[in-house]
Amino acid sequence: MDFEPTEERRLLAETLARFLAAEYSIEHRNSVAYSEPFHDPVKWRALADLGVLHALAAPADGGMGGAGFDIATVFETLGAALCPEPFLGALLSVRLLAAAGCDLAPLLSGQIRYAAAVGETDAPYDPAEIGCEAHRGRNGWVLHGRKSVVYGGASAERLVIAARADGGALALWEVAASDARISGYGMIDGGNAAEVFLDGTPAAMILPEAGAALQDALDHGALALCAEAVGAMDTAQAMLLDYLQTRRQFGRPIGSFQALQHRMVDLTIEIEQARSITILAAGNMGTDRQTRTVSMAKNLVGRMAKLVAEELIQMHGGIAMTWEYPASHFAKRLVMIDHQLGDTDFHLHRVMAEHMRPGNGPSSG
Amino acid sequence: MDFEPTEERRLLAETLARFLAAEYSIEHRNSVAYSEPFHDPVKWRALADLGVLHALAAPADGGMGGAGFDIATVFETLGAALCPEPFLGALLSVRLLAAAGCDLAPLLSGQIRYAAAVGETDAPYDPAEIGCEAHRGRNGWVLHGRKSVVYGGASAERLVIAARADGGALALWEVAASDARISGYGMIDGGNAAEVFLDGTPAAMILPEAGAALQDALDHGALALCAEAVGAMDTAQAMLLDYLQTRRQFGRPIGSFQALQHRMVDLTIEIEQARSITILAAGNMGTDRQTRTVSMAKNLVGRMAKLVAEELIQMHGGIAMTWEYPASHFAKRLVMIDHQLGDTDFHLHRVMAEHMRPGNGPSSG
Amino acid sequence: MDLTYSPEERAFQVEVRTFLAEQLPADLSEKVRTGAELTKSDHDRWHAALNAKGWLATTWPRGFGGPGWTPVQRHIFEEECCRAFAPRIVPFGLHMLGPVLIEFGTPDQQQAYLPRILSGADWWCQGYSEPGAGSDLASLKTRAVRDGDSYVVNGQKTWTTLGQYANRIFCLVRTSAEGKPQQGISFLLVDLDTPGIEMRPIRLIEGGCEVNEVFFTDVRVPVTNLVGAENQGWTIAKFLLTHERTNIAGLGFSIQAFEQLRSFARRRRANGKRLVDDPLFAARLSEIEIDLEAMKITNLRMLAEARKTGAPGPESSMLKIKGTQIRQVLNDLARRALGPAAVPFPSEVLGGNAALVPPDQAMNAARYFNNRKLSIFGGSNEIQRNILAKAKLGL
Amino acid sequence: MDLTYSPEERAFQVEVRTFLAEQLPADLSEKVRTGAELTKSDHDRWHAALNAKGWLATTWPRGFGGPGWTPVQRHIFEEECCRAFAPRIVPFGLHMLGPVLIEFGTPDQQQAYLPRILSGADWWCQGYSEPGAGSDLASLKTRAVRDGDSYVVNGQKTWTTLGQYANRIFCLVRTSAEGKPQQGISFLLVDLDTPGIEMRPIRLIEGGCEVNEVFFTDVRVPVTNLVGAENQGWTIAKFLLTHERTNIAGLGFSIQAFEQLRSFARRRRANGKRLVDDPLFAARLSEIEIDLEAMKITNLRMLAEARKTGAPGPESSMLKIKGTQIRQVLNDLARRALGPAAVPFPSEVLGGNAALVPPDQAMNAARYFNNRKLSIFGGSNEIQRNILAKAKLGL
Repeated sequence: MDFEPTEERRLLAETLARFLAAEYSIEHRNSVAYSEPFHDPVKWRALADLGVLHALAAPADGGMGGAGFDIATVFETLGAALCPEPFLGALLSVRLLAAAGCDLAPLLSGQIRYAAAVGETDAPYDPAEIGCEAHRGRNGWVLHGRKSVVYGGASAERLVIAARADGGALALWEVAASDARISGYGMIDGGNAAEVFLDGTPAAMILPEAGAALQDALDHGALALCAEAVGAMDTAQAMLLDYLQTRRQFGRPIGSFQALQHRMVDLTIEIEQARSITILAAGNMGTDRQTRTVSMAKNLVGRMAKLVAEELIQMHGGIAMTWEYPASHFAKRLVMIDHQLGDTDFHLHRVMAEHMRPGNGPSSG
Repeated sequence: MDFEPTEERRLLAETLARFLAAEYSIEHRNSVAYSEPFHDPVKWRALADLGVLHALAAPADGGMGGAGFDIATVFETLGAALCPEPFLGALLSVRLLAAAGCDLAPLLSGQIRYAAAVGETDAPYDPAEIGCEAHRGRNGWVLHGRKSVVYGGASAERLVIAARADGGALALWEVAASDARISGYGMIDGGNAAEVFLDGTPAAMILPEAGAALQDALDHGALALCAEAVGAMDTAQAMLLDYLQTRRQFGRPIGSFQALQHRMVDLTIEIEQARSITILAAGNMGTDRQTRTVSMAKNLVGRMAKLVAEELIQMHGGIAMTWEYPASHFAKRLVMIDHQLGDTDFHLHRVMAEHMRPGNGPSSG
Repeated sequence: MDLTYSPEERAFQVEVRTFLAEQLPADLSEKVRTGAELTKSDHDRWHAALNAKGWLATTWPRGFGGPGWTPVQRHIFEEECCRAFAPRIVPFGLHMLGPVLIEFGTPDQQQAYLPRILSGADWWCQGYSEPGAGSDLASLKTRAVRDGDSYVVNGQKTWTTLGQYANRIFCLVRTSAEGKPQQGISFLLVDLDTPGIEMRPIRLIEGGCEVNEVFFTDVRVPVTNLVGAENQGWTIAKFLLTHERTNIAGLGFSIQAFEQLRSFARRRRANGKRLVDDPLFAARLSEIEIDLEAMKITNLRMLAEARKTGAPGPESSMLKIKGTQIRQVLNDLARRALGPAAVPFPSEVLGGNAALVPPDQAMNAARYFNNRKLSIFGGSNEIQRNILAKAKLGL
Repeated sequence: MDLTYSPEERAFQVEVRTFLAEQLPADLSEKVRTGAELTKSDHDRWHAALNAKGWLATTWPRGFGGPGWTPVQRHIFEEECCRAFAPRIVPFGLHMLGPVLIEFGTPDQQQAYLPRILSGADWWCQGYSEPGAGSDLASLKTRAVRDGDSYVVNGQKTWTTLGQYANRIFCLVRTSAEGKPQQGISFLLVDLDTPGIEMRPIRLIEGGCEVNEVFFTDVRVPVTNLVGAENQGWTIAKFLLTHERTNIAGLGFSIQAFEQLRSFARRRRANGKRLVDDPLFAARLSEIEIDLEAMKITNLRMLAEARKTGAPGPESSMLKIKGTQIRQVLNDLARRALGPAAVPFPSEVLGGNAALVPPDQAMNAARYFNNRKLSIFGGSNEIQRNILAKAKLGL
């Protein structure tokens, strides 16, 4: 048993953190996060050059990482700096393209931006409910339907799309963004997403039976979001602690008030619990416990990130209600992570389902 | 709109409270509550003479009350004094016997002690799941099955029993306690209950179609438990407040510590909410909102009573862990009320069910 | 005990409903329902309609142009307005300054200002908080120094809601540095056209600009604009804090939010079923419904108590705490109900066939973030707990 | 990062399981599983079996008769013991006094007492708390006045767990009234046979008598029974508080309780379905499972940290708070799982065909009430929060 990061991951985290501190000041972060194109194409290439995208893919797929702890390292560091770049879409695409045996080099080098279009308005989280369909047209497959809230969809050049082949099995398709009708928009917590309208859009089938690959990609995405939240919680906690130590009211630092002290202690404990469950999930990627532990992590992180965000605002008392004060943007990100790739209730249902199964139920090893 | 008690109810509450203060010191209460026969037959008769049982029945049924606010007044006062007498069984019996058109005089005068046997081991709360059956024997009906956790069952002389006539409709039966095999026991929070084994027990049918009457009786019982909890919470709050004001640690009253102050404020607010929802339920008895508002009340009171009990123990810090200190017995009662006539989850399901119904759902007038 | 309205109260309820059905402009209620921003002229239009009926200054005595309602009538009026998605009455002139002038103002001040509040000629805003004095109001630093017939005001106010629409501001200012900090505070009326005043918008967490900072540099204010005596400001501030609280529980907003949520949860389909058929969501919906039903009674009980004693006690702090908790939980559930569809930035909300959700749900996330203010502004819930611990529990 | 046990650790785990399968008496594990009270001889029997294997004093260095385990080995041992429903090791002599004597005792004291702890010849109990000094230990009043070669002890101790089985007690006593209250405290060993000592049971909330009051009236204790220097007691007390915490999270108990609850909820039928098929119950069960899974990692991370730094830091307070919260929630769910069947008084629990629930569930309500102590005794969770605010957060 060992809770120390490997030397490689420690170096990656340090390099990335240094880059983000230098290149994504909160002012720059906010201007990138909240104005078109909702990301910084130049810095995206620089991040790729640092090897951040390579860290998301396994060596066999042309990457230099791809394990649970690699992904967690990258996203925890991104989260701590509130980086608004569309890494989530990239990660989902990496997993799907790798499962389909496609060449990852253009994605990993930062040359071509990919996003993965999975969720739909009536199927926000569960791929089993996907309704988009592909049919054979005159010149090959064409796609019909709407993909909703595609993360990074407004800045992507190519899309990996999950749809049913002739209304049957879930398959994966690659589409040029210019061939689809895309309504991009900024997100309330920064970055971009898009509605993707498919209306006879030409598409290349890249994987005919994609159910397992989709679940695997969504698991990895959820793990990444957990790690991102842990990073953001750490920064939020440090901000709040600093505020409690320095802000004075009624003639004393507000951190000397016992009611706030006790709440701050409880927050600190819950952040450690969120970190722990994320470590557990990262360590279980690739095992038969992957999906279940990821759901546990996404549930607990969702609960705690909301608690941290609300206490961050409340205990700052006014100042964190303002756009100008960085804590407000951390609070938004922490809350909105729960809306991505399955919220606390969605993942709790998946944990519950195993208990409710007939028979002897899961062993909690 | 008027939140003042009527003069009659104010007098009843005062008289009863005075009697309980004089006759049920905590020492006497505990000796009655925790040793056989788990109630005080002499004082029971005195309570009946005070008119406490009459207050539970409508004038048309030979009583002097019977409205929601009458029942709430009696049980709130009983709860504030932690009275362990079997009034819950008496109330259920009053409602059932009245629905059956039986003579209530022997019960209301305190001459004969009744208990109502509704719940079963596999049907703890929902009468729809009742499995006990009545069959026609040589000399009339006989009952088969087991009734579980019959409140006041160890001290009752007669039982009103819910069972299925020939396995079909739910009906009510009257049985002499001496004709059934009864395993009585003390309850962890005082008072008695019993397992009632029916094995060809002779029974008189008193109401052939009893579904509505059972629901009505259970609603009234649940209202009574809510009011009892409100009374017990008031006393618990006063005890805790007194302790915070007088107990000193680290050289000052512990009530001067802000973390405890804020928790005490939150408790106080929640107790007012519990009181409010109980008033709402009491005011809706006899209307078409009876069952729904009672379920709302039992759910909220169940949540708050547990919170009050746990904080009562925690903020007392050790002393309330002891049998000798009265707060411990209030804490037990407050927690265990949730195990009677439907817990927080059972009643929440009933509130949920209306929202989940197809169509337009309930109006929350 | 009687939970029902009296025949007179029921008749009044019908009268309010009829008025709202006839006089509330549809475009205004649609804006309120969808959470769109109301312009100054929107507010002015609604105030004028209420004023024409004599129902604008709901907390003022009859002699000053109020309707002379009982607390229960005010409660009925507010609940019906919320159910009809009427704009809220902007409180600064009507619920805050008005009662202060009626209690502490000179006849000249009353005659000068009260009619202009009713007519909409003046839009008042509030200058209480300062960057260094939020919850700890007594430590405020904005100074007003007497110079002949004027005070010269220097300092900075913040969290001034809708100051961008206002032509006047009432302020707490420091007129003396002696004694306890509370003792040197005065209550001053300031014309925003006076030279030396600058108002800057503050952008809030969700992106909107409803509050402002106000900077005072050598601003000369006639001494006749002092309300009450010099250094009596703390008394007036406390009066205002307890008397503005006709609807401190925000119950009408909660009822509105609950009905919108319940109705949406029955229509919303996700992952193969209606949202309301997810037992975890249904449980949350039901629990908050129960808390809200209890809160309605708690509110009425405390209104009845206030009617008896004539003034709201520390119980108003209880209504504030629990009321804001319930509103925030409802906002939280409304945000969660949308799933991924909650993520678009408010200004990016898509219309037409690109719409993600019905228009009345599109602001759910923004409203959730914006309404975190409810437990902070107007005396944070922590301050309310301190008050209750002392005033109600004697701790 | 590597969450798996090393091959050596896995081999050790197998060794522990084998030992437990062979040496843990079935009647003892049945008593633990059903929550029955263990007698002194039950404890003695299990201690003797562990001692024979050399696994009794798990926290002592090898030279004093400990097994020389790493923190991970101790963790594995404790987890396996809980899974097998082994009685807990009674901590007073083994986990509390033993390490104190090893750190602060004279060679004479070590030779006199340590072997008797291992052999079971001595059963120690703890004299820390007093009626007026619970969480505020520094204010303790029991006096020890030097008189020749003895201290004369007067005062009262309370919350002395299993004192009814003990023949010796270690106490914190006041030997000086000067300086800060912490500075006048000493650590004293007392033979319970000494004249002037009276032990009285305290009945707890659920009806059991596991704790006691101890009264000291002119009790003469040889000065050779002082551990460390006079007035050094506070240092020893703090050492003990941080070093006894090998299993402060109570993780093994939680794993045990969760497995019992999960298994019961799958068997229990109520209102037409299995308890686990009630989504509200399943949600609670799953949430606490998740918290528990996180806690396992938190515990291991802090063990790893302690292995690096050599001593547990204020993080042990975090384990205490979260660990007791999880145990109490599990106890709460186990009580709730029974519905009305939870109500019988423990001594009335019915057997045979009158049984309401399986024997291992019959104590659920009693255990819930009894374990409210977890967040109070041994430094209440409020005190732990104070410690963390100061020592970890610098507030």
